[in-house]
Amino acid sequence: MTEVMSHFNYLVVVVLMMTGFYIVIAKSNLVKKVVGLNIFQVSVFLLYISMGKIFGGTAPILDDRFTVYSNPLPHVLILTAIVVGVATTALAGALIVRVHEAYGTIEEDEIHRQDGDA
Amino acid sequence: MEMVNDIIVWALLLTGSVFAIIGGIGILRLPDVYTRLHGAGITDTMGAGLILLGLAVHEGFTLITVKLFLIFAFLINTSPVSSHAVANAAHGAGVRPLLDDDLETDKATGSGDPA
Amino acid sequence: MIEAVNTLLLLFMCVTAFTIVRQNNLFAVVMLGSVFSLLSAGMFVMLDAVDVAFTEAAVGAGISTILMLGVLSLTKSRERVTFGTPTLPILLVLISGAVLVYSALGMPEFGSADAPIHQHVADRYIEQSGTEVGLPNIVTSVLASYRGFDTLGEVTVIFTAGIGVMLLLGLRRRTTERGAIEEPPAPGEGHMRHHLVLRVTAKLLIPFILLFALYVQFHGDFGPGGGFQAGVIFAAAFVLYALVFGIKNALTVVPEWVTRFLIAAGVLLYAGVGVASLFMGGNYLDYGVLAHEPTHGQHLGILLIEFGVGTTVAAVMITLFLSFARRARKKT
Amino acid sequence: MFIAATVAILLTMAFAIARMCVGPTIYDRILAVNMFGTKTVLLIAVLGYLSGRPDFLDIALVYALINFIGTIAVLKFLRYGGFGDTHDMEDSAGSPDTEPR
Repeated sequence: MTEVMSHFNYLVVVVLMMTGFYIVIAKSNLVKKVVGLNIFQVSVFLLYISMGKIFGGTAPILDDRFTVYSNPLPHVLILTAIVVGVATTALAGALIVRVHEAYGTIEEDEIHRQDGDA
Repeated sequence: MEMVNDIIVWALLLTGSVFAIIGGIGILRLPDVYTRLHGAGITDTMGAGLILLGLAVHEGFTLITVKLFLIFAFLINTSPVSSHAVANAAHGAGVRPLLDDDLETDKATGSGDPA
Repeated sequence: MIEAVNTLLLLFMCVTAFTIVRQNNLFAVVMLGSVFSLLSAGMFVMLDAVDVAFTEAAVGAGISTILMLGVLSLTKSRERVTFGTPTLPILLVLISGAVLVYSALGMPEFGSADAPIHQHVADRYIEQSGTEVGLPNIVTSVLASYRGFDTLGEVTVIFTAGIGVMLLLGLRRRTTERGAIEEPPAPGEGHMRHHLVLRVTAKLLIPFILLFALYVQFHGDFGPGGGFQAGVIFAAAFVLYALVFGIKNALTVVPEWVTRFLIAAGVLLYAGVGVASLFMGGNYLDYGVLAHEPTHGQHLGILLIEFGVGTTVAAVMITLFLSFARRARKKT
Repeated sequence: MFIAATVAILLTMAFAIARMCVGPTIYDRILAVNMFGTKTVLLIAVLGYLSGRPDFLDIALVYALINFIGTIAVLKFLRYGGFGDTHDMEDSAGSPDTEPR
């Protein structure tokens, strides 16, 4: 039980990751797939940030009152990843819009069906 | 002096918390959108305002207080406007307020069913 | 206490994620997505990652939600209802979940200071950056100076994504199925005309948002903030203006050629600082040589490249919004 | 004393999430999300005090500003079916306000 409590963050990260993964592979709606990808992405962010946390540490902004700081490196990686994430989400959204204009639907299986007929 | 300060902070934070919880219960229990706006309103103005005021009193007069005041100013400006816009949009989209007659036919669920 | 808040927030996140799986109304899914992002920002504050929380705050609640709504406005807002749960994906998810749980339990304990991740470069960043770069915010030092080349790559990715969305959505002008190019309404005729309260509040807020964006941009060396966050906040102010006063009026404030120019200008400024440091005898993006004293050079370099980042991010975000907002919905 | 405030805020957040998940109309959800946003602002402000380093209020400030923009965008989307100038009521055939559930 202590094992579970001390790794609680990581376990929740796994649950969230799998939720996102499930949405991506099981749902055929493209918008929902993008939301699923976002959930997956946030879970990865959480994994990184959780690894960087040190108990008793504080935010990595230097101050004379503190000596222990959490690890700043994951913060840097994730900070840029978030902004890149929104840019890729927008790109995925643009692709979905074009798919909808071409096929009239955003359900994956219907798109496959239309392709099969053609 | 220290103790007076602490007592004031305690009082402000606790009243703010109580208001926040009341609003939270309101948003969960009230029957339709228009009444739930009351619940949201009380947490956004009284709850948030008192908690932020408590933090400001705790802090004394520093840059942090200025920021707390700014947060308060923005919240007090935007949240009533958001509530107004929600009510306006709901009304415009034809969500009817729950009236006495509706309550008699539909008292079991308590859900604000639009017409 | 911190642990309790931590646990509760994570549980909230799980509840939200599960609701997203079960919800068929895509609009509600997007709203839940914004709650999910709010919760994750709360988590980041808990885990000391203030800069990350700042970015998530600016991106997740505002721009991301608005972009997803833009997608919905051009497609459908309802998922087709499917019955039953497919067995194969469930099986796949359970198996990979079990593997991940097993490996997660093998990780070092959460919050322990002896974990391998803290043993390598992090020490050096924490101990040396104060004297080497001379900035209190270690994240900014690492982002802009130690890992400046990496950040240049990230900015280029954002640049490319902006160009990609422009290519996908921006090129065909607002032609509708009727074949006519619709003229947008004249200034003052725009939407939300009768929303007096909104217009007044927006007018009141926009200057503060812009001012705050500038504060975040230039205070990022000392507290949480920096180019990425400031760019997104700046774009958010523009989006608010466009939402309340109409796209046409917004385009008279910031014309299209300006944003197009700024998208490239920001990346160019960033790369240009690197070239400048090459010419002054240092390595690429080694700011120490930009001034006669290394820390002054670092300050100058970081200020410039953060400004470049902010410019590109703001311009790309504005372009993304405009691309979605101006595309006419195809009649189906 | 900050603990008391934190607990209250978390409780209110839980209520808002419950309303968010239950619905029933989309306007309930918007209301809940908006309220959730202001509660996040408060939570971040109080957490700063709880962890002994209250100088990160900028994050809360950003939320107070961005949350408003998000709400306005959502409402414009519902009312006009899109963000462009040409989006109007007749254009919004597929927008959710025809199906409030």
